[in-house]
Amino acid sequence: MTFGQLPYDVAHLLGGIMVLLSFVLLYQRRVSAVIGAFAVQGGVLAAAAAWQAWVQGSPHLYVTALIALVAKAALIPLALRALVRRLDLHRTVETALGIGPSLIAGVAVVALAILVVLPVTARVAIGTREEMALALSVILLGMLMMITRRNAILQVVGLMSMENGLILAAVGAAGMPLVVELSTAALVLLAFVVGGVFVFQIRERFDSVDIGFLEIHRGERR
Amino acid sequence: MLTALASLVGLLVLLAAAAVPLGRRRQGGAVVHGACLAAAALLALLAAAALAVGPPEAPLRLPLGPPWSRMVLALDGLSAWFLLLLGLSGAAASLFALGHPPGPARTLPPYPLFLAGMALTLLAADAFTLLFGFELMSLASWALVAAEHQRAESRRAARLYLVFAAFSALCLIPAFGLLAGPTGALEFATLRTLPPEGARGAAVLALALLGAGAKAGLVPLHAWLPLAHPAAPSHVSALMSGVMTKVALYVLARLVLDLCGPAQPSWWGLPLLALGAASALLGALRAALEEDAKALLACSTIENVGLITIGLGLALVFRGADLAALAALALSAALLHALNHGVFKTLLFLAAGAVAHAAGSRALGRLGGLVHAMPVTAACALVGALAAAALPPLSGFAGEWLLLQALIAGWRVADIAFQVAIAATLALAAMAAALAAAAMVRLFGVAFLGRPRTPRGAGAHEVSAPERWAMILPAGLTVLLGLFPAPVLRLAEPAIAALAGPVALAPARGLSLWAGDGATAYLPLVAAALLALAGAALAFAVRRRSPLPAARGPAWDCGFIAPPAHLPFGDPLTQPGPAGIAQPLRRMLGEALLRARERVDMPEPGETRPARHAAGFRDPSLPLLLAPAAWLRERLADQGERLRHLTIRRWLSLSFATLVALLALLAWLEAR
Amino acid sequence: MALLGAVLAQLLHLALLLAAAPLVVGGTRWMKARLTGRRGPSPLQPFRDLDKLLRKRPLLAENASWISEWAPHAALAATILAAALVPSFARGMVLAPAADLVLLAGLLAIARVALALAGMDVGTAFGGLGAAREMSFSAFAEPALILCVLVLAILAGTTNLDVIAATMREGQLGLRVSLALALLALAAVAVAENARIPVDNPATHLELTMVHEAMLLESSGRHLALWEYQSALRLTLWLALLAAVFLPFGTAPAGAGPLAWVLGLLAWVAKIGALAAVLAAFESAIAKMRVFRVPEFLGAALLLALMAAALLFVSTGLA
Amino acid sequence: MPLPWIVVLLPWAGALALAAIAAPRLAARVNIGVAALTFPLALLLLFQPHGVQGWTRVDALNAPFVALAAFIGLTTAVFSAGQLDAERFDALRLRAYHAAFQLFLGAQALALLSDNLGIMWVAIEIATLASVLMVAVHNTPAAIEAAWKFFLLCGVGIALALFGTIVLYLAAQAVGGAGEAGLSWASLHAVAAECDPGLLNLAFVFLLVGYGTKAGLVPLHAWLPDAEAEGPIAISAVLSGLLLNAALMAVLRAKAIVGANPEAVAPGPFLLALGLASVLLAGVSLWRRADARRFFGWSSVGHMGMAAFAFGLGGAAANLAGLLHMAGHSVVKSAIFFGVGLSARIKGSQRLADIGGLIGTHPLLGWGLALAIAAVAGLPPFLLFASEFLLLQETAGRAWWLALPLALGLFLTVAAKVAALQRLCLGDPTPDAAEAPGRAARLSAVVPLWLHLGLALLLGLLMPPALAGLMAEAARIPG
Repeated sequence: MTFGQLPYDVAHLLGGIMVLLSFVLLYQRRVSAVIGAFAVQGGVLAAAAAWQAWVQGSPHLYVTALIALVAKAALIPLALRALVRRLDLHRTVETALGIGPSLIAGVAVVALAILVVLPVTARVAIGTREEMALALSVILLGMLMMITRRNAILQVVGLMSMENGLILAAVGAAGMPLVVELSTAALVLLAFVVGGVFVFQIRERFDSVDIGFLEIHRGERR
Repeated sequence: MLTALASLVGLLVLLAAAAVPLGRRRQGGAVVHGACLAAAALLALLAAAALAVGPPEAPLRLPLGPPWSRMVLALDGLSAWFLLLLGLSGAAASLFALGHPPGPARTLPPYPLFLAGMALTLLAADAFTLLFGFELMSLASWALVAAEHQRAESRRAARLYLVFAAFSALCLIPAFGLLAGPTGALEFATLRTLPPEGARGAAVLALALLGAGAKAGLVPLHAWLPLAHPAAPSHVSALMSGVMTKVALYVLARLVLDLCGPAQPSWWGLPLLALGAASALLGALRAALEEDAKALLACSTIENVGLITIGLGLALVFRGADLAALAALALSAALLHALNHGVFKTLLFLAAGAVAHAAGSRALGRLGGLVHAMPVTAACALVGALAAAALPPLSGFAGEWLLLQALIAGWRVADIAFQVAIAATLALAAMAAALAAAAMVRLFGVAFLGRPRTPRGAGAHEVSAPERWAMILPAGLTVLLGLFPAPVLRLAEPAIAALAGPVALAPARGLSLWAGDGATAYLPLVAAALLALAGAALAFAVRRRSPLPAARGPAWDCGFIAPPAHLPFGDPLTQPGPAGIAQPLRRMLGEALLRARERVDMPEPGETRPARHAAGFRDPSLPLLLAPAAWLRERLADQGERLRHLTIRRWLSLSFATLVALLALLAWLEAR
Repeated sequence: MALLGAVLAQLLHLALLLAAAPLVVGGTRWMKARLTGRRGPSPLQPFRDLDKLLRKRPLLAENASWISEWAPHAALAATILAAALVPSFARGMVLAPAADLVLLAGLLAIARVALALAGMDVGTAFGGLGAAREMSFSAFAEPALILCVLVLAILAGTTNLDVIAATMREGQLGLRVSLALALLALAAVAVAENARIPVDNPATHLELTMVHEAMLLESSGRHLALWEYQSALRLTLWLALLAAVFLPFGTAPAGAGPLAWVLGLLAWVAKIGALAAVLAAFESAIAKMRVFRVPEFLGAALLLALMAAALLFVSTGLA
Repeated sequence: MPLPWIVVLLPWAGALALAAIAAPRLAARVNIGVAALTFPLALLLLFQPHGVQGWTRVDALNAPFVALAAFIGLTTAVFSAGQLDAERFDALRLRAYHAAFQLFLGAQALALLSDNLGIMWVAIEIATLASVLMVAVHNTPAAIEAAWKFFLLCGVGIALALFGTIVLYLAAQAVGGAGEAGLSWASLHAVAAECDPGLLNLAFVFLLVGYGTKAGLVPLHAWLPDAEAEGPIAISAVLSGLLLNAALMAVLRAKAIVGANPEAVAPGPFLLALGLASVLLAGVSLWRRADARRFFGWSSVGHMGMAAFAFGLGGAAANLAGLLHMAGHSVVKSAIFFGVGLSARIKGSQRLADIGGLIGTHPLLGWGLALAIAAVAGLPPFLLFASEFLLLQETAGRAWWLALPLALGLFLTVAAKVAALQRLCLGDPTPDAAEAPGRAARLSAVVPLWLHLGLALLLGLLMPPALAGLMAEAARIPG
C-alpha cells in the first residue's frame, strides 16, 4: 500500500477531507453550518472506517463504520439541531479568535502534526503513517476549535470532532481490538449526552450558553 | 537496657493514648503526671547507669517503622548524656505538674508523647527514627503550645512554632539524604562509613545548622522561641527550653561531629562559632530587655544555646587542627553546659510557673516583693538565677569556665584568621555572660524583691508541696552539679572520646576541672568551701563586734514622703519597673542591635492627660528574615492567583500549549 | 615544710590585704585632697568610720528581706576570697593553684550581683537605678577583662595568676606594645569596676550621678560597714592585680624564705602606694563622664584589648 | 468469573440496582452493602497469584491500591449515608447519585486492574463521566462552572490519552504485537525495548498530557480544585482519593513501558518537571484559599505532584516513596474530606473563615481533623511522613539540585496547612448553622475519619511485612 495505489489514495483522500472539514468547523460562524459540517465529517469518518474495513479485511470495522454513521453523522447532529432549536440559538453567531488567526493557527497545527508523526513512524506501514498524521491534525484542530469558541454547544462540537480524529486513528491502526472501538464509540455518545445535559443546565441557569457568563461564577473568585 | 528504654518509650506512648479517657476524670492528671514522673526518673536512672557502666553494645532493632527502614535504637555516651538530662528535667517538670492545678484536659495526652518523642530522638540509631522522634516531639509540643488556643498570640506562637519545626525537618531530611548519597542508607553505623567531602560536606553542614539550629533557636532562626516557649504550660515550657533545645543540639552534634566523621576541616567550626556568638549576644540582650518572665527565660535559653554551639564549633575547629585535647575541652564545655543549663532552666521555668500561678501574672511589671510571700520559690529561683548568671560555685559557672578556657586556648590554632575569630567570639561570649547576669538580676530583683506592684501580686501565696519539691530538687542538683562538675563530666568521657578522638579525655582530675596540661584548674569544692569559710568567719567576726539586731523602719527612699493610704504598696513612681531597669542596656546596646526605641508622649501645658513613656524593641530577625519571606510568598501567591483566574478557554489553551511544547521538545530532542 | 611556708604566706598575705584595704582608700582620699589643695582627713579615717558603723544598730526598711542582710556578707566573703588569690609580696601561696583569673572574675561577679540585689531589695528608685547601671557597665567591662586575660594567657600559656605573675617576672618577654595596650585596657576595667572617676564618683552623694553609692542608700550600721569595706578591699585587690601582672619586680618567688618576703613586702607597699598615687592624680585631673558615655570608655578598652591580642597573634609568630 | 472482574462488576451491578431505588434510606443501605461486599473481595485480590488473565492483571502494583480503594469506597459509602439528608436530592438525583457512586467505584477498580490499555482508558473515561455530573448536581453557578471545566479539560485530556494509546499500539504492532497483545501492558512492557523509540516517545507525551490532566498535574490541573470543591462531598472524597490514583497509575504504567526502551527519550525528567511544578504551584496557591474544600483540592495537586516527582526520579526507592505517597494521600485526604464535610455542615459554610474552634466544641471531629491535616502535611507518625521522608532523602542523595525546590515547595505547603489547621481547629468557635446534624450524621463522618487515621498510622508505623514486601515488589516494576 504505497502512494499511487487505490487503497492508499482513497484512505488518504477521506482523511484529507476530514481535516478540511475540521478547518470548516474552525472558521464557520453560523451554528447550523457548524453542525452541518460536523455531520459531514461524521459521514466521512464512517466512509473511512468502512474503507479500512474493506482494505484490512477486518469485518469488525464495519461495525465501527456503522456506529460512526448512525451516531456521528445522524444522531448527534440531529440532537444538536434540536438543542439549538429549543434553546433558540439560530441567530447567535459566535466569533472568537478571528478567522484569519484561527486559520493560521490551524495550518500551524497541521504542520506540527505532520512534523511530529512522520519522522517517528518510519517502521510503521506507510498508510498508517499518513492516517496517523491526519488523525492527529483532526484532534488538534478540534482542540483548537474548543479554544477559539466561547459557546458551550460549539465546544461540545469541538470535543466530538476530536473524538472523530481519535476514531480515525483507531481505524487506521490495523487490528485494534473491537471492544475498545465499541466502547470508545459508546463513550462518545455518553459524553455527548453529558455535554448536552450541561448545556441545558447552563442555559437554564444563565440564560445563555456563552461560557463567558459562566466564568464569572467560579468559586472563590475575588 | 535498650529494651527497657524502648519499652519505657512505648509505655509513654500508651500513656498518651490512655490520657484521652483519663483526661475526663478528676484524678486523671495526677495519674498521667505521676506515671510521667516515674518514667522520667527511670529514664534518668537508666541513662546514669549506662554512663557509669558503659552503654550497651548492640543496637536494638524494632519491628516498627516503614518497611525499608525499620527503627533501630542504640545508646552511646552522647545520647545517654542527653537522656540523663531528659530524665532529670522531665522528672522535675512532671512533679511540678503533679502539684499544679490541672489544666484543660487537652493538655494531658500530648505531654507523655512529648517526652516519648524526645527520648526516641535521643535513642535513635537511624535517620528515620531520629526525624520521626524529632517531629513527634514537635507535634506534641505544638499541641501544648496551642493549649490556650483561644488567645490569638498563643495561636500565632503555635503556628510559627510548627512551621519552624517543619522547616527543621525539611532541612534535616535532605541533610541525611546527602550524607547517605545514592546508597540510601539510613543507619548511623553505615552513615559513619560514608563521610561527606567537599561541597557535599558543606551542604550537609549548612543543612544541619539550619535544621537543628531552627529547632534549637539559633539566631537568626530564633523568632519563634520567645513566643512559643512562654505560651505552653510552665512545666512544658521548662522542658521545651531546658531539654528540647538540647535535643536539637544533640542532633547537631550527632550529625556534624559524629556522622560526618572526624576528618572534616577546621573551618567547619567557624559558622557554628559565628551563629553561636550571635545567638549568645542577642539572646542575652533580649533577655535583659524582655518584660515577660517566661519570655525572658526563653531568650536566656537562646543565649545558652549559643554558648553551647560555640563549644561545639570550637570542638570542630580544634579537631580539624589535630588538637584533640582542646577539642575534648571545648566539647566538655558544651556537654556540661548543656546539662547544667537544662537543669537550671527547668528550675527557673518552674519557678516562673509557680509565680504566674500564685501571683496571677508573669508580666514582670505586675509582680514584686514575692520573696516574702513565696520564700521557698524565691530561694530556688535565686539559685537558678545565680547559676544562670554564671556565678561560682554554681553549675552555670562550671560550664562557662570550661568554655572560656577553651576559647582562651583558641590561639593554639596556628592560623591568624581562626585566632582572631575565636578572640572575637571570646569577647562576645563574655559580654553575653555579663548580659545574662544583668538579665537574671533584673528578673529576680523585679519579681521577688522590692514592693508588690498589683493587689493580685500582693495576695500571692506559696505553692503546693509537690511544686516546691519540684523546684527544690533541681535547685539542689544545680548546687551539686556546680560543686562536683568533674565527676559528672567523667561520665561524659565515652561521648567525648567518640566525638573528639579516641585519645581525648574529659578535662577533669579528681574533683577539679582541668584546662589541659600546664594550664589552669578550677576547684569548685575548694572555692565553695573557702567562700563558706570566709562568709562564716565574717559573720562571726561582725556579730562579735556588732551584736545588736537590726531595727525595722520605713524605707528612707531618699526622703520621699510616706505614700498616702490609697497607695498600699507605696508610691509606684519611686520603684523602678522592668522597663526602667532595662533602660541603660536598651540605650547602650539595644538601639544598635535590636532597634530599641523610647518614645515620650508629653502633653502640652494645660492638657490634663498624663505623660506617657513607651519603650520597646524589634528583633531584627523579624524585619530582616520573616517579613521578606512573607512578602516573597505573597508576591508568588499573587502570581499563582493570576494563573488561577484564567478562563476555561485559556486553560484549554494551556493544555494545548503544554502538549505542543512537549511535542516540540520531543522533536528537538530527537533531532539532536 | 614548703607547704607550711605556703600556708603562712597565704595567711600573711590575706592579713596584709585586709589591713591595707581601708588604708588604701584613706590614702587615696588623702592624696586627692592634697592634690586639690585641701588638707583632707587622715588616711586612717576609714578605720574609724568602719568602727563607728559597726557599733551602730543597723536599720532595715520594713519590706527588706533576708537579701539585705545576706548580700553584704556574701559580697565581702567573695571579695576576700578573690583577694586571697591575688599575689602580693610572694608567689606560690597555698591557694596559688586555684588562683585562676576566670574564677577571679566570677568571684567579683558574685559581689557585684549581691550588691545589685541588695540595691533592689527595698524597691526604691535609686537602688534599682544603681543596680541597672552597675550590671549594664559590667556587660562592657567583662569582655574587656576577659580579652586582657587572653593576652596574658597567650604569653603565659595559662590563666593562672600565679604562673602569669611568674612569667611576667622571669620570662624574657621584654617590652611589648600589646602588653601596654592590655595594661591600658585592664586599668580602664579596674576604674569601672571600682566605681572611680570617670565612671562613677566615689565621693559624691549627689543622687542623680552615682552608681555604686545609689545601691547603698538603704544600708546602715554593720551592713553599710561591710559594703564600705568590700569596696575598699576590691580597690586594693585591683591595685594588687595590676601590680602583680605589670609591676612584677621584687615579689618573692615560690618557696622563698622570710627575707625575700620582707623585700617583697616593701616592694609591694611601694607599688601599691605608687598606684594609689597615680589613681589619685588621675581622678583629680579629669571629670566624671555622663553615664551613657561609659560604654564608649569601656568599649575603647575592649578594642584596645582586642588589638593587643591581635598584635600578639601577629608579632609572636604564633600565626 | 475471575476475581478481578467480580470486583469491577459487583459495583456496577449495584449501580444498576441503585439506579432503580428511590427510597433514600434503602438506597444508602444498599450502597453500603455493595461496598461492604466489594471490600473483602478486593482484599482477596492481595492473595491472588500475580499475572494476566484476559484483559485484567493482578500484580503488586495494583492489588494494594484496589484493596485500598475498596476500603475507601466502603467508608465513603458510610459517610455518604449519614450526609444524605443534608444533600436534599430529589428522587432522580438520588438514584443518579448512588448509581454514579458505584459506577465510579467499579470503573476506577477496572482502571487499576486492566491489563489492556484500551480497557484502562475506557474505565477512566467511565469514572470521569460518572463523577462529572455529580460535581454539578447541586446546580449552583459555581458547581456548573466547575463541572463544565472538569468535563472539557478532562474530555480533551482523555482524548489525547487515547491517541497516545493508539500510538503505543502502533509501536507494538511493528514488532509483532498485533490484536489484543498490542494493547496488553504486560506484552508491551516486554517488547518495549524492541519498539521504535520515536513512537514510544510520541505515545508517552500524549499519555502524559492525557492522564496527567486526570491526575491534576500542573499546568493541566485547573479542573481539580474546583471539582473537588463542588458537588456532594463523598464524590470529592473518592475523586481525590481514587480517581487521581488511577490516573497517575496510568501515567506510571506508560512511563514503565517507555522507560524500558533505552533508546527512547527518558521519561523521568518530564514527570519530574510536571511534579515539581505541581508542588511549587500548590505550595503557593494554598496561601490564597478561602474555601476549605478548594484548599484541600489544591493540596491534592501538590501531593500528586510529589508522587509524580518520585516516579520521575525513578529507581526502586523513589518509586516506593511515590506509591506509598499515593496510598497515604488517598487514605488521609478522604479522611479530611469527611471531616471538612461534617464541619461545613455544622457551620453551614465551607469557607475557611466560617469554620473555627472545632476542638473546643466538637473535640472528636476537631482533633481528628487536626491530626488528619497534620498527617497530610507530612507530620509523623502517619504514612505520608514516611513517604515524604524517603522521597526527600532519595532526592537529596541522588539529585541534590532538585531537593532544594522540592523542599521549598514542601515547606510552603506545610506552612499553609499548619495555618489552615489552626484556622479550622483552634481559636474561638465560629457560630453554628441553624440546623445541627444529627448524631448518626456526626458518627458517620467521625468514625470513618478516625478509622482512616488509624489506617494511616498503621501503614506508617507498622506496615505488615507481607504488604511491605508487596509494595517493594511493586516499586521494582516501573523501573
